[in-house]
Amino acid sequence: MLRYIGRRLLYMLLSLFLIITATFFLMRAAPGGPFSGEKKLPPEIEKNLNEFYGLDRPWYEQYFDYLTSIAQWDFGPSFKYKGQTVNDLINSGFPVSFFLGMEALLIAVGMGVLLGIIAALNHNKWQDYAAMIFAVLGISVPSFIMASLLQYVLAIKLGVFPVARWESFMHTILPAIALATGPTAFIARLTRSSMLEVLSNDYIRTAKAKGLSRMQITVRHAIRNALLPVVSYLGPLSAGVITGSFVIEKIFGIPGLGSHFVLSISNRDYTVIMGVTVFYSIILLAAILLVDIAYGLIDPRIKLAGGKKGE
Amino acid sequence: MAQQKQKLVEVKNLKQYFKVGKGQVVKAVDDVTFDIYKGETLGLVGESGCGKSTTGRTIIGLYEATGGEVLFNGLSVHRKKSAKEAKELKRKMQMIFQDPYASLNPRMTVADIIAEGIDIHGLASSKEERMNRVYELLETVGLNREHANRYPHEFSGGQRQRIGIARALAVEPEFIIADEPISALDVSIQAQVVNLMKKLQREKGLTYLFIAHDLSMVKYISDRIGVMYFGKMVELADAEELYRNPIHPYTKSLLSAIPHPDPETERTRKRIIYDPSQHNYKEGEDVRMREITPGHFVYCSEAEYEKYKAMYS
Amino acid sequence: MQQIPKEMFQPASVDLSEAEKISKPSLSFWKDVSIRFRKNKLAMFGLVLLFILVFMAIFGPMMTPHDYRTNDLMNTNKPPSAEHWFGTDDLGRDIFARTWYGARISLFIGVAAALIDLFIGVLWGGIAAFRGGRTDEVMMRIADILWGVPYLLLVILLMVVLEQGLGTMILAMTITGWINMARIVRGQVLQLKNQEYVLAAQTLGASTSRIMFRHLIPNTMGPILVTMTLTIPSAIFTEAFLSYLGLGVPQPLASWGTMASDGVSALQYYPWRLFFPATMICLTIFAFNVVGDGLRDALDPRLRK
Amino acid sequence: MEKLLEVKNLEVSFQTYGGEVQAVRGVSFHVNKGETLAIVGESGSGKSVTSQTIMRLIPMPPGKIKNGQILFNGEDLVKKTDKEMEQIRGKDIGMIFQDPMTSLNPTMKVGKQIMEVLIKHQNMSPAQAKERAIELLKLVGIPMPEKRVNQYPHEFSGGMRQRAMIAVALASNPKLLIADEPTTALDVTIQAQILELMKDLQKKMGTSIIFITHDLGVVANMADRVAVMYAGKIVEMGTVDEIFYDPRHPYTWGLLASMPSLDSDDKKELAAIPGSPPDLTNPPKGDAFAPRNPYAMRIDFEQEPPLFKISDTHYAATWLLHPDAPKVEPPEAVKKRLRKLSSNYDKPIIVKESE
Amino acid sequence: ACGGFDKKESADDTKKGEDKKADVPQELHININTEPFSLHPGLANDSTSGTVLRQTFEGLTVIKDGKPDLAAAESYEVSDDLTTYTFKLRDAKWTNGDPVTAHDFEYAWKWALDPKNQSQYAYQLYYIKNGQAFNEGKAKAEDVGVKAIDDKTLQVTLENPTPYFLELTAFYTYYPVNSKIAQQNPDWYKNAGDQYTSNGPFKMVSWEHNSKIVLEKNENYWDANNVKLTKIEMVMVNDPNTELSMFNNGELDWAGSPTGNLPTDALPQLKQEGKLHVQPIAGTYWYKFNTEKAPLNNVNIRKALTYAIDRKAIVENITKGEQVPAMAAVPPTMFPENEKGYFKDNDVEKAKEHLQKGLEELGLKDVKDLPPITLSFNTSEAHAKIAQAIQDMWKKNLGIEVKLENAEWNVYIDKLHSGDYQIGRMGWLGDFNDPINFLELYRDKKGGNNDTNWENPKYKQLLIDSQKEKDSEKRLQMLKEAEAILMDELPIAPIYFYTQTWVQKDNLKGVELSGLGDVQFKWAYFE
Ligand SMILES: Nc1ncnc2c1ncn2[C@@H]1O[C@H](COP(=O)(O)OP(=O)(O)OP(=O)(O)O)[C@@H](O)[C@H]1O
Ligand SMILES: Nc1ncnc2c1ncn2[C@@H]1O[C@H](COP(=O)(O)OP(=O)(O)OP(=O)(O)O)[C@@H](O)[C@H]1O
Ligand SMILES: [Mg+2]
Ligand SMILES: [Mg+2]
Repeated sequence: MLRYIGRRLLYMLLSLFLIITATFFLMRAAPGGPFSGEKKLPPEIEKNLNEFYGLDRPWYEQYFDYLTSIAQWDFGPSFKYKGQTVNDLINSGFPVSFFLGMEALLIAVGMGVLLGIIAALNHNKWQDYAAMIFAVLGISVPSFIMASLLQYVLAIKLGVFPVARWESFMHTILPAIALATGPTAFIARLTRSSMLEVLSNDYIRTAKAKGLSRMQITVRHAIRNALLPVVSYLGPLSAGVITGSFVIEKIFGIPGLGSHFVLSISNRDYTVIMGVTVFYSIILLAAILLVDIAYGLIDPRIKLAGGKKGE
Repeated sequence: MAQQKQKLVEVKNLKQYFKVGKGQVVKAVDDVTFDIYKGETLGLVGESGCGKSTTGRTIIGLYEATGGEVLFNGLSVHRKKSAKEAKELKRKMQMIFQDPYASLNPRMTVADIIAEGIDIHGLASSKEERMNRVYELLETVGLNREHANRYPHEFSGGQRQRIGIARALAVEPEFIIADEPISALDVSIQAQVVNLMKKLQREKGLTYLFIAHDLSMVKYISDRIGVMYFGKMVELADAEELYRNPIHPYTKSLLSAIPHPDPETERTRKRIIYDPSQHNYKEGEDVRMREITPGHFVYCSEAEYEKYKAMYS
Repeated sequence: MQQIPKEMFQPASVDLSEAEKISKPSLSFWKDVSIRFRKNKLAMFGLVLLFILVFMAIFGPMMTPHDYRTNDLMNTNKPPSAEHWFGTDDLGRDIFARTWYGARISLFIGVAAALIDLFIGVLWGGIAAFRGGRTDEVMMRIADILWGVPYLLLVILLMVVLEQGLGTMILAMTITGWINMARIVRGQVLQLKNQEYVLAAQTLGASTSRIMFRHLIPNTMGPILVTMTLTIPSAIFTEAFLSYLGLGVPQPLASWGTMASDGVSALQYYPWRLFFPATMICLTIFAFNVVGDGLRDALDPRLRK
Repeated sequence: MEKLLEVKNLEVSFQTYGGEVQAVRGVSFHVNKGETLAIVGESGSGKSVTSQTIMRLIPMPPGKIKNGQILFNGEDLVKKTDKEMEQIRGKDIGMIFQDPMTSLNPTMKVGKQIMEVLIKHQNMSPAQAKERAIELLKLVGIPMPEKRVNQYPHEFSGGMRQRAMIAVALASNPKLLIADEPTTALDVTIQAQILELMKDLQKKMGTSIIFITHDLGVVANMADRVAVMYAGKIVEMGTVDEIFYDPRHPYTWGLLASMPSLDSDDKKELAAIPGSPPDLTNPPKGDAFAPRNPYAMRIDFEQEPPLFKISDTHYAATWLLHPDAPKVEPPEAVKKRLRKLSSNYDKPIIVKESE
Repeated sequence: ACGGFDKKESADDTKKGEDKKADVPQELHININTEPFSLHPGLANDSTSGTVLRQTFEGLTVIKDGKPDLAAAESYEVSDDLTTYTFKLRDAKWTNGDPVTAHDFEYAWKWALDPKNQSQYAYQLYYIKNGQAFNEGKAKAEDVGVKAIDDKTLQVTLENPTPYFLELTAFYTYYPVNSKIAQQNPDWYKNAGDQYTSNGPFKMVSWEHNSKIVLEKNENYWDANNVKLTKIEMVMVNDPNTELSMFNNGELDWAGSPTGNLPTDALPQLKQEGKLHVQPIAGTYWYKFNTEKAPLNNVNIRKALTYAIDRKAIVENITKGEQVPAMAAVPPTMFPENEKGYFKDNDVEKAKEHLQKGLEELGLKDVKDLPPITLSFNTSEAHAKIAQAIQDMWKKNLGIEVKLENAEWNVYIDKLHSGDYQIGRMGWLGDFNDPINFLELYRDKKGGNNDTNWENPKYKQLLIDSQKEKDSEKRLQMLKEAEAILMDELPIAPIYFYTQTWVQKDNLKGVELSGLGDVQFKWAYFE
């Protein structure tokens, strides 16, 4: 186990390195630069800026410099937000995104799994159809529409929640729901479908023969086996969700990390692009590792080592 | 008689260990050596969990052997081969699985399951021929033609097992490892299947490794029988010989436990209970298979060998 | 006691072939599936709905004298009326015409992207999981890397390298679109690959692809179909996103995704601009979902009603 | 003797798109307190369905109890709600399933699966339950049970899984134990051990057992009475001696004749019953066994045989027992066993068909 | 780490007690859209930063009623050659009590020009003698034409006569910096706190990055008596709908320009309700023609395209912010007569004539034979709408089928600057209140912001001469003449002149909006 994790961590480093490299070159290949604005800068100023930020040096020097500083968890200064370092941006944005993301994840997993189970247990009854309709709506209405709808109905028309901003717990509810809707719906669908699969297994019959109630059977025997696809989906999802969502942050004016993913790229704010990418990738890779470990925990037949069959 | 025969399968010092976490290892098959001759049936019996299935699966190459080797027609099963050779080997060796439920793909029709080998090895030239083969095989194993378009879950356990047998037979193998192929069948069908297997053996010169619990059936079908205990082969002899003169105490215990289909004898039958500690093997003692009488091998120490030798020959 | 004629007790010759006579017509797999599918009312409803949507995508634009692109700046943002059944947008264009014109693009994109994702994702995830070991490691890490590199950057680069258009857009969608599918399939296959029927196929000498396509993938159908039903709406909206960035279909071509994104900002003022495309998307997804479910059930011989 | 369970005219069928599978077609039998009833029969003859119906475990839909009563301690289980059944399942009636590979939850430790029953029905604390689970595993002959409780089913061999299943069923000392081929996956020594265990339990607790098996040796060892099933019906039923020493139904003859004998070195072909079982979606007219019956008479293809009573305890459903039927010789292997049993009536009596 | 939000202030605080007329809370809540790029006057290069800095800092002058007014400077003198300005500073203090001196100005300007510092707007100071040379590393700091004669006297020498220099000194790059603090602590500007000293009417008390900035009245400000607002809270919400909703909910006192945006779709309703405020600003939205790409190299084709646009329909039905149809390049805020322009809006007849002529010149028979034309714009709802409308107009009016192509901003600008386009959308917002700012864009073919590849020697000469002209009347005349050339050759098709639209609390008064779209809250108050 420990050795496995150790090996996976090595792979993670390798993946991270490749991501960094790919991003570095993609970023440099993209047209424009951090200083191109609506009004073109005089070339001499551009030259000064390039010199200041070291952009005039050969790419390999910049690349290796960059690798070294990333290794020290120093992403350098933002090119756009003068006076702020990328670490500052991440440090101030991440806690917000993390909080919101976790809230959304809790909603998504809790509600999604619950709905899926209810639907599966009442296969082809009204509960199933209701959950299904919810799921369809949730899947087909993307978060930006959901966010606007929630904001319009619950905040503007009914005034139950604040319209926007990040001030108190009440402020977090609408964005969390908007963020969670899609995943909730999808998790509900996944859970339902794999629950149906699991419920047709013989060991469910065994559990019934033990005299367990429906609840007990569901909780102890069915859910765990049905959760595998949900867990697969959860890995990348959680990485995406806890590092923030651009649209949700934009609509609700939330000072999270998500906006940097998009803005840094439109701004060609090189260091920020690299910083958030590295940060996101680490979280993503860690989440995927956790998922793989969770596979083994959920289904002991799946060997962590992923070794040869039958070994 | 067996000695003159050609060796089809040679199992040499086969070892199959499983890691079961926390550094623990299950020695499912521990240094087992035996040969299977062309055209014979070798029965394999033993306590459940003693490694019979594992032996079978390792021989056919489903598992990577931990140690030792398996030769089929002199060709190593586990070593690397060309794709064609490997495929051919696959066709010549087949397996009937212990578990009739898990071994059939729930989403394939019976026809497709049975025809899988035919398709893989291109044994039918037309759709029609394929289906005819399937029908033939279905009938061979005592099923109806109209079962061809049904799904496994619609069958009872015994019916499923026959589907598994038909699947194995479909590729016309030379060697079949039958892992408890009949334990889920009712007696009348068992007889059909066993008759069938014997008939196939007669007609096609098939060789079987027959793993089972039902000793009367094993005795009936096998030429030789190997008895396994805890990953080791403890006795190997001609079927008759084994039943008449069991030497190893475990074999004796095993034979004494066979229930007879006769209520009266059953009421009086006494079981011999095997206690592994009775051997009192010393640390480092050379315990291995030794030939007591011609063709009758027993797993024993030097001292036991002398004792057995004195008693039985 | 009932009287039975004596001759009835004559031994009857037993004809064994009699025992094997076919008692019901044998059905081919697809017939079988179609029977089961047709019995599922909801799924049939979904199918009909899909047909209507496709029909309207083809003929809808012809039902109105208005076309999808002609502006009428004097009649912008008009609510639904006899003249404009779904109202007009902020350039005075007929939303009805645009909706059905957009259906062509959105349905095409949704289905195409879903199919491509399905194809790549299932193969990728399936092979990785089935082969296991190093192959799995390498394949999944490649997926991780693609997932880790900022998507927007990839898109921007594509935009520089390639021409604007459908092909480019589908390419942009599939670069990372399949990864979700691959992950889900992989998880399932990991669970399935040690089933005895897989071992049985192996002993028969079945090739990896055979095991994948005949044994593993059919048994992963549930999650695959569910994932696909997610892929379709996400493709529809990714199209909007990509079009917005300049990779997709050029204006003034309509698509549901762009119409809906456009309509969101007018939600408080001209709700019909959001309502119609969004409803169509929902209907489509609903139809695909129930059809997908029906298909899954129909394909699963164990789930019979 | 007190009847613990009485099944009356049970009919169960499954709705499939291919038609209705009439898996159980009017089965009646009873089990007395403390006795063992063995059910043998063709595979697919409805043994498992019958036993699962007693526990109300057949999937509904597609399954359906079309008719009949299942009286357990005088109460009809068919009429009970699911909630009420929960109190009976696992507690009053324990069940061992046929298929150990899939009947255990692959993601739950074996120990836990046993403990569950104990916690539910015996109100044990988890610690107590664990201790008892270890005991039970030891009881069913699993070595090193302390270690095995913490393993998952896939780490067990087939036989060990089956034993774990048995441990689950025995956990709460049920009044009735339904064992659906509990020892098929076991080797004979373990089988013997388990059988002894079951008998022991029976002696101590007065448990009744319904024992489904193919192994006539096991039947001889375990059963007090035997029911022989074919195509969803009980074709012969009697005490163990009656079935082994005085079988009347040609199917029973076939069964007894098809076994190889341990004592002889005879390697000639086994006397298998030819043909295959009927398709239960469309059960044949008359006697379902007729097409495979070498003794079949014309009436067998026309009319279902009534049930004949040969002794107080011995019933068989075959036209061969009809006074008008010709005398036939059973197969050689059966003839060897035949004995005159004193309890037999002079002549078989027809009992009501619905019985 | 899980408490991502701050509980310091709850939204309820913003609710105002309307009934107590006597002491209306003088707290202003506005939205500034985004995080300012920098709150260092020398580093700031975006309008958000400008908005904040304009409240916290003060330059030598300030724009009031559209004219430069003395601010930090008490008085000034200009030399006869119009190149030397001598400012006398008034007694003013930094927020920490330090006096504001001429050295602070000198320090700040030189700092911004110093090539070692990453100032993007250093070119705003190129009017100063040797400013550009210093910035390019060709001159020393001492050579730069700004000098503190004493604590209160600042002498500035210019490169050329610059008629609008006083306007420039109100711009934030010309703001002073507390040299004492800045020299001690180079990071002084990164966060709010003791180190962040400013000299304007307000001081920054908190800066939550990406979230909000809070300003409070600066008691040390020389004109503090005239500052009524006690607090300005600036939130960063970058969504027009949200912004307006927050305004409607009472969470903001101002929504829309110049600090934020109003959703276009809301404008008609707001207008109807009489809530909408509109004011023209110095900016023009235009389409650039790449005059080297066929068929746009033909002036008649350009004319046809330009004349065939119904600008009135666009501003009324698409942009809806009472923008003014532009038939000229320089906004009416600078040339009031440009409201009418050089040609007729939507002159389809004339357009057709020119099209015909153009086709003949190109040797084509029919519009269909025209080489394909692509209209490019950067990704945005608004640009897309206008482009689609114009595409439709050209099709309807001229039968010319134009392809639309949009691209991400940087990709687009790259294409535009490299001439890889045919027609491209662009807009220009004045940097300072002078027509030259608009006209000099097209002076040189290779000028950084020309993009059209158009050059005209007469035009160029007029602009060069105008720079030396001391008589401002004459100078304007020359510029007008130049514009006429531009509007005859039409390397650009002007579409409309920008306006700014906003809604505000009715009782908010005294907000100073300049014609450049700058806002000054110094004099603002709630009634
Ligand atoms: N995949 C596996 N991982 C770990 N241990 C295993 C695995 N497969 C088998 N074993 C262990 O190996 C031993 C031998 O198992 P095997 O299945 O070969 O027994 P068997 O003789 O076939 O028993 P049975 O007659 O009950 O089928 C058992 O102790 C079992 O627990
Ligand atoms: N869920 C089901 N759907 C359709 N048919 C079923 C179902 N379950 C059982 N059957 C049918 O009912 C009949 C009786 O099956 P059952 O499992 O009781 O046989 P069995 O006597 O237990 O056989 P075996 O000894 O092989 O286990 C079989 O023909 C089977 O095909
Ligand atoms: Mg086995
Ligand atoms: Mg059964």
